[in-house]
Amino acid sequence: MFIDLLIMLVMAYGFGFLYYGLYRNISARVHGRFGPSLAQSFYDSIKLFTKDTSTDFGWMFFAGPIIMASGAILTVLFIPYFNHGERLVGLSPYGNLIVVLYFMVLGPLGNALGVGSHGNPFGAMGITRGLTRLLGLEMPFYIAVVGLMIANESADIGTIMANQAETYNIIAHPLLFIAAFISFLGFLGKSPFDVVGAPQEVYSGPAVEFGGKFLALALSQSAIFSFAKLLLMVDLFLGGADSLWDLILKTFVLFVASVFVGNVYGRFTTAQSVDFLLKVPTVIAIVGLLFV
Amino acid sequence: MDSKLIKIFHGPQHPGITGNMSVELDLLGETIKYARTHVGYLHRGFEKLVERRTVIQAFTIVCRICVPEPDPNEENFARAVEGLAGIEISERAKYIRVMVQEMSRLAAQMLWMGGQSGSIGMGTVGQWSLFDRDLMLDLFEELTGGRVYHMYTYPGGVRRDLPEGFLLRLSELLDYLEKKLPKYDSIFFDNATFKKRAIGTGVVPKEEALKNGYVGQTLRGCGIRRDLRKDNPYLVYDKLDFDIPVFDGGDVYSRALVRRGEMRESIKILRQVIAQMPAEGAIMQKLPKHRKFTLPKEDIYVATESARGEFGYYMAGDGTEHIRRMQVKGPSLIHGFTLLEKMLIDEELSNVAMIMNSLGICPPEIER
Amino acid sequence: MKNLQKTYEVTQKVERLFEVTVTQTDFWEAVLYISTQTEFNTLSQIACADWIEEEHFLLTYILTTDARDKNLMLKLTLGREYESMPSVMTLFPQAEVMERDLHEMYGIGFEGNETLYDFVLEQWHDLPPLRREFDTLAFVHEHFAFKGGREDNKDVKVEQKRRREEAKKQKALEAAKQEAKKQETEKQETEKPKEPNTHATDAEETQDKKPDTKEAEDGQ
Amino acid sequence: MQKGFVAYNNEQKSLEAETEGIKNSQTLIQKAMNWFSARSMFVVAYGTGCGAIEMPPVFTSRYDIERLGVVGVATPRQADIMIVSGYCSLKTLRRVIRTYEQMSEPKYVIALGSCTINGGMYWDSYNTIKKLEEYIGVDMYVAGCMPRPEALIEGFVKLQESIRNNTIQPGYVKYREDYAYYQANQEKLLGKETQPVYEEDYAGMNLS
Amino acid sequence: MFNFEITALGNMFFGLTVLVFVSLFFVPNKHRSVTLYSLLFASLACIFYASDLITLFIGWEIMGWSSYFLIAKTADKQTLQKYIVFNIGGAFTLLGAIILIYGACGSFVYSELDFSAVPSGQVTAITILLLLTLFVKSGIMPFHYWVVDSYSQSNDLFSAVLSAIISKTGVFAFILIFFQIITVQYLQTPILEVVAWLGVLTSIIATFKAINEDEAKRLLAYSSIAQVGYIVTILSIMGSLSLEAALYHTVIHTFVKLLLFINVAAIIYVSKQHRFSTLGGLLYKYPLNFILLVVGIISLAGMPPLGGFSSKFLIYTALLEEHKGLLLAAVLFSSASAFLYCYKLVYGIYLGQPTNPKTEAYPRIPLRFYVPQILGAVILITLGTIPGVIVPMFNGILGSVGFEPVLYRGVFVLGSDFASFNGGVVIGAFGLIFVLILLFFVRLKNRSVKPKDRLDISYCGEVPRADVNLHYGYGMGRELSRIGLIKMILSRSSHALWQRVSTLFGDLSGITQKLYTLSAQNMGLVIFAFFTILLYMGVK
Repeated sequence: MFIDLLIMLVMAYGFGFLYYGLYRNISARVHGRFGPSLAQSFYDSIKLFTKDTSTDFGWMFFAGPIIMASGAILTVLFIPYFNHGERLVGLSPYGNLIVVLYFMVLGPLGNALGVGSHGNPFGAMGITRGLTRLLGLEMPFYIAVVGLMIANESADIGTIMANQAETYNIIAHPLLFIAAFISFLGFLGKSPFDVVGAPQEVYSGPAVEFGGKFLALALSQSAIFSFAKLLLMVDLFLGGADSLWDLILKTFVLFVASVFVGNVYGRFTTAQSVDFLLKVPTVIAIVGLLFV
Repeated sequence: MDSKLIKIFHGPQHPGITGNMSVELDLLGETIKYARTHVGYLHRGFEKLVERRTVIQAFTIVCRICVPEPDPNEENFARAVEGLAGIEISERAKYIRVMVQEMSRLAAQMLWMGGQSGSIGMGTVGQWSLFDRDLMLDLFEELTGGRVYHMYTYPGGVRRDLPEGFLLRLSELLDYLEKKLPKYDSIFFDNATFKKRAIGTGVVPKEEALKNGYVGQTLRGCGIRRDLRKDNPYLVYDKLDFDIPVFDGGDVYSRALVRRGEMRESIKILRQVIAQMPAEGAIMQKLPKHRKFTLPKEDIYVATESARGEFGYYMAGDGTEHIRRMQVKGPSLIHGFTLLEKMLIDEELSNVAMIMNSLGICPPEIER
Repeated sequence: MKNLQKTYEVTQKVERLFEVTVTQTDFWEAVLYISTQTEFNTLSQIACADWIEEEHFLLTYILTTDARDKNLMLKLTLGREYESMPSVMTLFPQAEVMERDLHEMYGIGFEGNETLYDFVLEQWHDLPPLRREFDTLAFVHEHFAFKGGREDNKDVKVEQKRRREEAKKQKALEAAKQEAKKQETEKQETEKPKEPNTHATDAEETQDKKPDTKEAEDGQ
Repeated sequence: MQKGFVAYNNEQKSLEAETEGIKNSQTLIQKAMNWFSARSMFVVAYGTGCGAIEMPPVFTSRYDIERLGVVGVATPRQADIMIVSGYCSLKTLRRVIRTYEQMSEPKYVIALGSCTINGGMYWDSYNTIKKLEEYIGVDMYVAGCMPRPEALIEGFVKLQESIRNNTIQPGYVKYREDYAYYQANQEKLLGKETQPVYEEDYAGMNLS
Repeated sequence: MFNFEITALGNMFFGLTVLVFVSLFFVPNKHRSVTLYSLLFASLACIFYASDLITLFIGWEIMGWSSYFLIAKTADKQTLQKYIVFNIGGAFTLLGAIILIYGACGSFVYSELDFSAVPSGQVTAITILLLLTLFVKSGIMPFHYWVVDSYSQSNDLFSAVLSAIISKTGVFAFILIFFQIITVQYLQTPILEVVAWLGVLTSIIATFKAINEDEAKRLLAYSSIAQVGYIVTILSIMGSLSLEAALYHTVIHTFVKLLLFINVAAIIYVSKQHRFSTLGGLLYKYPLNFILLVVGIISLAGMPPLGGFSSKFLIYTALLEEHKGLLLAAVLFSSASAFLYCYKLVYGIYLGQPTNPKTEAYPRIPLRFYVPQILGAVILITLGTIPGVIVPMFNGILGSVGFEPVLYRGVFVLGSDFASFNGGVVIGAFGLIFVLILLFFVRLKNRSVKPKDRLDISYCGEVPRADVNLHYGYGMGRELSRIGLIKMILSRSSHALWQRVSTLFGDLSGITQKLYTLSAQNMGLVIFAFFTILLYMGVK
């Protein structure tokens, strides 16, 4: 059982950084330049881990990133990787979709305590922006997930994947997929909604005091977290993955779509992004809910 | 103390600031209740240094006043010295000077586009526009020997003649830019997020715009047709026909459209300059004893239209070879203080970087 | 333009640049009149030149029209002993910052402008820097130190002068020696006075031995 | 002391021998660590002087320094490298010192242009410092009155090389070891409290 | 007349009351009013164990009066006026409902009440009157006018009692009457639908009002209105799992509010400040208080490892089983925005920079404040790890009310076959991973350096001065009013509604005042008309 968990974790870490490296390369090619090597974000995290010193504002600041990382790792472990359910199922039999959705919020809230404790007003502003944006992001995503749960008569991800054997949910519930994809963009922090750590506006928000090892942990947890969200979207709407290659293909397709949207559009302000999220995708999700 | 406002700095070390200056903000939540601009981080005491230098020594230092766009400084300095000493420069030198001015305006607009789109998180536009600006800087390097600081416009004409086939390469670059500008429209000017963010933010009230002495895009952005090249023409601008793009709306979006129009106008002017440039004519009017060139005991005020507005020079000579006084007034002095501190009240914190970019505030002009 | 010429005598300096000189006493109602009655109603710049020989500041208010095509230079002279004058902030809001700049650079007081705090310099306890009596070179040598090991690259002119004198002295020495040898051969005296080697003329002196001569310093 | 070319040659040879000694005395892990920290560098977003106008072309598509793993970050805590681009006025020097002290070790400083070496074009200005190394530890000088983008990239490559070989003593170690010398210089110039301080000469509007 | 009966439902609510009162006994309290508290305790016991309507009404009245006197010690006149008007109104509607029930079924004792013969019009009248009472007591939206002021202005100890126990009497009465007495089949479903949506609207509006609050106790008052709103919504679903969810959430909410109110009381006791804009930066001065508050807000927000999540999880599964998608969407909306005011509570008091410089001068918190907090925290953590432990008790209540019990699969698992989760694995995995990363972090050779002083933060190159306010407590959540939908929600204020109602009552009393000052014979005429109506009612 523990070997399964370990493999899942290592795969999430590896794929997360690979995709982040790919993101930097693809957006570099869109900009018209050769981006860094694929493993660049891996080098960044190793360098940050092995720095000599990093400023520490007290035990709560020390615990903040750790809670954030454990939140991200828990999210990954509770999502089954494959839909045939024998290997790499992780802890999903003990939890269900609602538990996973709440784990996605546990990490940022834990980090909020750490960021609040060092007293930098930019950190507090970044956290408030994160929580306000979360308000807008959660509505469409949760309504879409509620629709799926009601349609499949169960909240267990395994059964939802099993029910998609012949038609994927993306075809069965297209409206729910659209709403979920828009807020999925926000969860990944892509451009229209990346208001949380906007360097030009809030001096890089929550990560303002993260030095050396804290920044390293923040980067690696965000890699794991983004892979977990990709995986969740694949499991819910693209019928889960049959084999490792199928997993890579599906997550990559979703990932590339979010990258291109991120590269073209600028950034909304917090109020505009939540306003948009509460209007367009939420209405689509509610209409989709009625058709379930 | 039970103050509900928190004080933050949009400070010198900040990715969202245009140059090395800082704006001190009092915030209620993320709404700005009080703003105060701090400058002085780039003060080198130009005017003190110029008083110790002769004309040719001051010439090398003058172009280093404003970094994104050095050419209006050189043009002002040259015309001020020529005005004081009563030197008349040849027709060909005037055309070359107009060409240099318009090329530097194009480069400055493209740099602005990078800054403006960067302030709202659009990475791609900044990369493309700075690439095109670099092509223009290559032409400058070929003409003057320096990428950004050209030290080319010298009192009495220009320092060197055009290299072989320079005008041909310039027109090729203009064709390339003409093909590229529609691409910028689709990714930046008509971009949905830019429109949603830019329309209605940072509005300049039209009635007090002229009275408070605003210049450049700020005026043309709120529907007042003012351009020094047309109103107070210098060099050969009266012989060239170009129009001035004006949009009323007074907000960040109309100022962006004004700049978009100006890029097309600059290309049109450069085309006419290439066509009408006289083939021969002395490009350099030799100054008498130029190393010890003495200025008469007089003062003069000259101004040119830079990419951000009217750039004014007051210069006074005192009969010796040293310049008695040279005072620089850039457009950002008024935009950065009276306009910015009033406009940021009740504005959102996330729009500060965008507004400062759209006003084109460049701190070295303010504190020299 | 016409009612301006009626009240004040206007000289045309350059095409589209006019000039009016006023005394300090009737400066305020001149500005008031020009900015309200005539077409020059916007202030573009306040320039100030320090004429230390004639013991006064020459203040120039550069006003411009709404059409931005003509400029008027309103000149007035002000004493150099930190005098103050009325602030035009009420007429032109943008003057507040320009006056703050002049106050810091020249020490001119402006009544009616409370925000005359430091504009560009931070914790500056010296003379206002743009006044002519403030010597920037002395300030630099007092506060900053240049990179060592460059003492020998004195000012080129000074160095050439010194070398020429050396050569002349050398020639004079040679001539004196020939002279002495000639006299010596003529008189065939026995003992010969030995000249002391007074001055090491080897160009390549090492730095620390060389005394810090005064003339090398202010040659800059 | 031999004169001329021979002296120069011997001195160079002894230097190289010395670095050779240091290079192969490092353990394998330390070598790997240095290799990683050379591969990825975070530059703090602070354009102190006129050289900052040459940073955008370097960081964007024409000269693209991201190929070498160099990325701009917002705060000094996250950064490894600070670029002091050109002259540095007294007011900026206070902020530069504070930013430098807030960066986490190992931190490096790249000083652009001749203004940071010996005063450059503003040698007689009352408000700019003449030698940057008196106030903070500097690792790499890039010459040029505003060095070209290629020169800036060359500076980065040379810095990466020296980090990888870990031969010369980095600036932050010098800064940490004889901090009294730097502190004395700073105090001589900037007065007792060298931290930037802004007085409120006016009644700041406080809507409480 | 006064006959009592021990029921499973009564036992549970009385157990909660005992726990709360015992733990609050230890808290130092300036207003030692033992008589009023014992009177209140007796009235609560009388309500929970009453077996007929009259004793229930008597207990209800005594509870109303005793809490009125307890609030009167510290509240101002206007709050007291609001409190007494609403509570008397609630009591009168209860009296009216009891009279109608007696008219319909001829008896007061619960067991003898049989509504099969009663015409549906009368049943709806009874239900509406009873719903009014329960809305007033639990603070559902239009009737919450008195709740926030009386919670925040009563002394700190009593506001904990108010929010933990007295708001639960509404829930108890709802279960007692609608589940036990008027069983499901006689109730009209549209009324329940309206009750459900009213409960959700209450929680949404109360949540956004809470985010805008600057006072800690008012924020907690709004948050308790929101949480009770959830309970009323889930109760109106009338299913077995939904009843269990409601009971679970009642237990969790009692202990969360006990923990939070006493925590804030400790801070107010020590620092004499109760606004976020004057508090802040007390983290390293009162670390134990901070950790307890964090446990409180994690369960208030319903985050996985702790108890709050179990009740939230049951609420969601109950709504999912009944296929009420839209209702669940609204509940999700309000619980998503609950994170903001939870973070504001912890940030405003403990995190951030201290606003007033003399935080060192604050004395130590007396140990007796920690007794109720530790009790609450222990219960929340145990309900987080072994959520299923109190399910058999709930099944007992379900049986007594006539519903079939919910699936019980051991102590660790909670939830129905639709969706269930294992609390032990969740908190175990979280703890294990946390410890593993902590070990990895400590083993790193990366030396952690302490900042020079409190102001050594990266502040764009500048130095914040000591007397500059850097505490974001007041400003947090101010930006929400820029969002269209939330601005519309926040602009609704019940103040205007109740002004109009009070003016209406004003002119009504004007008419009646004219009525009484009539001449003699008109007065006789009126009395005669009154008796005829009463006789007609009685006869029919």
